[in-house]
Amino acid sequence: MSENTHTQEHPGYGLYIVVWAGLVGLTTITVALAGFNLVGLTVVTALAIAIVKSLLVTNYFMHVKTDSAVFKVFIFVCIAIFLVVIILTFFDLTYRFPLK
Amino acid sequence: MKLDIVRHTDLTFFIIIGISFLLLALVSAAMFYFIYKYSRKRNPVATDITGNTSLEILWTAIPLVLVLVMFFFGYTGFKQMRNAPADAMTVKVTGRMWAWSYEYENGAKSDTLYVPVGKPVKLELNSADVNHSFYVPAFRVKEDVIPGRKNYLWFEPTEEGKYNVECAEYCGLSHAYMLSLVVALPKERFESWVVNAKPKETASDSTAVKDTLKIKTDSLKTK
Amino acid sequence: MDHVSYLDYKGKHKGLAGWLLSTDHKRIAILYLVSLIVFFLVAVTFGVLMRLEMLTPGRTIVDPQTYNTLFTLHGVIMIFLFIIPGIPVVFGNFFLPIMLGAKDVAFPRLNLLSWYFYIFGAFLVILSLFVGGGPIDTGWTFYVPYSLRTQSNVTLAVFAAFVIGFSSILTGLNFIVTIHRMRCPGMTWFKMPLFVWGLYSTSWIQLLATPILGITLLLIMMERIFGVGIFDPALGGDPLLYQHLFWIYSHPAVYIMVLPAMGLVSEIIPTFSKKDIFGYGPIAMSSLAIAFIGYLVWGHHMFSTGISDTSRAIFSFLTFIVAIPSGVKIFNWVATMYKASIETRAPFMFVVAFIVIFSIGGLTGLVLGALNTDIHLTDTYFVVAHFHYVMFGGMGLLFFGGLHYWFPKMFAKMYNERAAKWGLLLFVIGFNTLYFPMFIMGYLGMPRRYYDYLPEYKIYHIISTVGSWILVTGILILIINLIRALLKKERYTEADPWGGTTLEWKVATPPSLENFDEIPVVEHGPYYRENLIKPEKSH
Amino acid sequence: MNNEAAIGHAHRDDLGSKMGMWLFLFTELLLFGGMFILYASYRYMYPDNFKVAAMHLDTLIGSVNTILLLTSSLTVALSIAALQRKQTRFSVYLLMFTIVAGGAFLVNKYFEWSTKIHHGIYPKGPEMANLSDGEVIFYGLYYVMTGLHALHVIVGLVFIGFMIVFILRGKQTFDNYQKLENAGLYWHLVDIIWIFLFPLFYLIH
Ligand code: HEA
Ligand code: HEA
Ligand code: CUA
Ligand SMILES: [Cu+2]
Repeated sequence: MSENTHTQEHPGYGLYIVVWAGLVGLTTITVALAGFNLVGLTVVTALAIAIVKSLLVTNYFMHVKTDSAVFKVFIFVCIAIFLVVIILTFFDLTYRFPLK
Repeated sequence: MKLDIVRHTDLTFFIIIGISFLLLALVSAAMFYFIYKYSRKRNPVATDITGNTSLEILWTAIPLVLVLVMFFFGYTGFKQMRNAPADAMTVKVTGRMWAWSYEYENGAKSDTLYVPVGKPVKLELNSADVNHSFYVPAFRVKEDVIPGRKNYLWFEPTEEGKYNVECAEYCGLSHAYMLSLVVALPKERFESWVVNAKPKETASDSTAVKDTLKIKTDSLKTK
Repeated sequence: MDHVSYLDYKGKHKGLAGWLLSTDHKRIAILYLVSLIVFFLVAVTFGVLMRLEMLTPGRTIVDPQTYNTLFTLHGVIMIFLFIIPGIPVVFGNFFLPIMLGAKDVAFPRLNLLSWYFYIFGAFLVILSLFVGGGPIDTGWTFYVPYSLRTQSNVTLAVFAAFVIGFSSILTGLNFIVTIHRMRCPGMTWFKMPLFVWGLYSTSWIQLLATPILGITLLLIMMERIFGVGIFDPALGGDPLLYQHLFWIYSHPAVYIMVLPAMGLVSEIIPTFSKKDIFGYGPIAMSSLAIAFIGYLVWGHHMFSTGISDTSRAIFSFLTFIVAIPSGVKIFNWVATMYKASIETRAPFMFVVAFIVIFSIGGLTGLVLGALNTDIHLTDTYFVVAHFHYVMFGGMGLLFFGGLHYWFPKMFAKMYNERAAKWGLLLFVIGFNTLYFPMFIMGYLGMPRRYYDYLPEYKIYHIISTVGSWILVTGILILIINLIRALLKKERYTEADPWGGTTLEWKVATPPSLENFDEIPVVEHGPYYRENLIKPEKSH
Repeated sequence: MNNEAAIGHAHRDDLGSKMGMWLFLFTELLLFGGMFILYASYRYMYPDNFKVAAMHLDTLIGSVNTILLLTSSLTVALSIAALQRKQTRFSVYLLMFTIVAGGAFLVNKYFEWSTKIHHGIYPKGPEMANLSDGEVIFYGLYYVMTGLHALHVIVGLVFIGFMIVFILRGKQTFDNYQKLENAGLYWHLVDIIWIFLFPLFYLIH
């Protein structure tokens, strides 16, 4: 099995720097957007940008993109459980404190 | 057919217990029969059976149906518990370590809950300190009393009498003594009581509570 | 060839240090076993004291404050120090690598570290009894705001639970990696013994649920020490959010307790039925199903707390769904006995008792899962009865069952089987006398965590207390029987006393330090036997 | 399909080691996850209070800190690449940069907290009584979450410090760098958590 011997292509410096530039760019955008009043969408856009950023970090800096598929499954399970838990919690909150 | 809360709860209880009992009997009977029939002595060589898909489906599907029945009864009974009739009389209940107090619509207060027979009563539950839980076993109702929240419950006494109120959420040293009574009076007697009741605690009733519950107040003092 | 058994191995360290510093999974398992039994006996003694107090109304032996600390410590020690680590740390540690055909777990040093976390946590629990405001009196659930207001030493006790949680996480992590990476050649996922599947599911819960408890407890500490506003209603917090977070962990935790026990049942039944298990796939998959659906039902502990009606209905529904895979297991186990060739040896009898008692516990869980009945029964002795049936009669019983199953392998000593069966019988009788009346009391409205009670419950309390004495007798017989076996001079070296098929029966008794001289190669499923009668083709 | 990892104690199992690290990261993620649940719930309950409270956090410091962490993540990733190419010195310099950036993050954090504390905004602080319920909770969460995050930054820096030592001593090399990779994973996780903390605390308007 080659899993052990790190034979995968070593990612180049260039790719990392491009990803970093993307991350910094997204940070700028999210800070800039915060200045506008996007009514209800502020949280949504901020979170969407944060998710894109974290995807960049996990996929490239943390090599999930090129790593063994089992990590993708693990991450999926972990995130799925977290999401389900938060959704179920909100079934309580949204009905307990209905929005006016 | 309209069941009241008590009957509805008991019906649900016995349906679930009934189904459970059957399942338990079935499982145990099968197991003990197999242990007897297929003992080493009677059946020296086992048969190589490793599974059966239709059986698996069967014993997933049948319990599924059974639990849906259970859920249904639980849910409809619960709906009833949560929808107080519009004409219910409201009483404000306050729980504190370790006593209950009641305030009626006209401002009268007491430490025993007087209610008229045959009229739905809605209780608004407030806590002055930590979590408590207002529980009247005879009426099968209970709701926690949480500081900062306004919980409620309702019930309808159908018979005259005295019913225990217990605190069912652990609240410290004298949790076990956070007791009180619901006294269901005929309508007229209740009306005259509530009109005459002073907007102050009526002391005489609290001794009545202690008597009825036969609580040794001494044991309270053993700190 | 060095065939030094793990018991005789003389390594760098001698005597006690050879145990306390060894990273051998088998020695760590024994460390855990000893510590678990000590804490179990402590907590069980608290239980017996509580029963004595409840023998008569009013004061019997202790005052209310002591009673409150008794049930809290009873719960905390039982849950965090006995039943959650329980089967994984003892039997998992000992047998998981052997069953996978490996020489050790993936991270042996981490394994030892988790034991030290465990002991450190236990030490903190004990410390919390003597320093600060005295023993904790909140119940094992630490509900706010009471846990923020009480003078007792909640901060330290909660920190102790946090540390023990860490130990639990590390064990789970270790097992997952071991199962993924250390299977011997030929051992595909569906050739793993079912005990391994149980451990695998449990490990995921330990890993993904424990941190939530960790942070919740940490926040309680922050609130108590620094006065940070998080849950405290006086500072705008919501006590129900605390309960959400607590049960997001603590419900899955009940499956941490029971899944390994269920795995063990799936080992013991085929061994004594002398045949392959019925429904390997469904049993393995139902473990995963229980683990994952188990995350979605925590709200059933909060039906009366004032969470929204919609969410109560959803949680009730999901609670019923999670009962199905448990049923699937029970049915498959019983079906395994069909056309089997059953030897009713002692470990098998534990399983028989388990199936009945656990079913009673689980089925009464359904009563609690339905909304209107739970409103009536929550926080009464009905719940106390339910969870003792599933925890003590489920996992607790199987802990002893596992001990009897694997005892000869672990210690190379054989106990007296007759005595074990008698002990078990007393256990079962005592158990039901102790806990069955609690169902009735609960239905009649006896609240839990009550120091005192109204006269109408008296008779049930008396029966229950008497039951606790029978139960004590039963457990004492079991324990003394095992201790006597341990003290025997001659070794028992039969590799396979019961006719088991999994790998641990193929290695020497007691296992050598390295488990295997040569890594085995697996060809068949874990319970495969030759020479069975082939089933007739159904039409 | 089976794993030669099982074959001996001594055998190195890099994938297993990485898997252990990832599993550990999940527990960290859920530790913060618990707090994110609380944050979401309270923000839902007190939307206006949260807005008011967030106004008082300095977006500039937050943004600078974000850039610092992102850049330090980059250098960790680069340092692994450098080690793979046997550019040991370069790899060490990159890690040193990471430590400097992480340190700068902490210094910023220190100033941010101390101005808040100076204004009496801290648990039991003199200003707290004048704040609304939601603001009190906001600051409670703010202190706990950023505090715990800062703790993770410190731990991450210690790990990376060790890696520098390991590389210099030749214990982490171009064909044996799993420890460095694991330390890197940890550091990236710290970064990811900050990626979420930042908009949630600093960018509510
Ligand atoms: C080992 C631990 C364990 C296990 C396995 C379970 C299993 C279950 N539990 Fe239990 N429970 C606890 C430990 C456990 N519980 C504890 C400790 C508490 C109290 C905590 C506290 O407050 O201190 C508690 C409390 C508790 C409550 C809250 C009570 C309250 O406080 O109001 C509820 C409510 O739904 C519940 C339900 C269930 C259900 C539905 C199952 C199911 O998983 C059971 C499934 C099993 C079966 C159903 C039996 C076998 C099946 C068959 C024989 C055939 C199939 C039949 C059908 C599906 C119809 N439990
Ligand atoms: C696995 C978990 C487990 C186990 C095994 C037990 C075992 C027992 N429990 Fe348990 N119990 C809990 C978990 C458990 N309990 C939990 C989680 C709670 C909730 C706590 C809370 O509300 O916060 C609880 C609550 C609880 C209550 C409710 C308290 C209340 O609400 O007021 C009661 C009351 O009777 C009780 C009794 C007992 C008894 C008598 C035993 C048995 O121990 C009885 C059997 C006795 C023995 C088996 C004795 C064996 C041997 C010896 C005594 C030898 C001693 C020798 C030496 C020390 C040398 N328990
Ligand atoms: Cu009030 Cu218990
Ligand atoms: Cu539960």
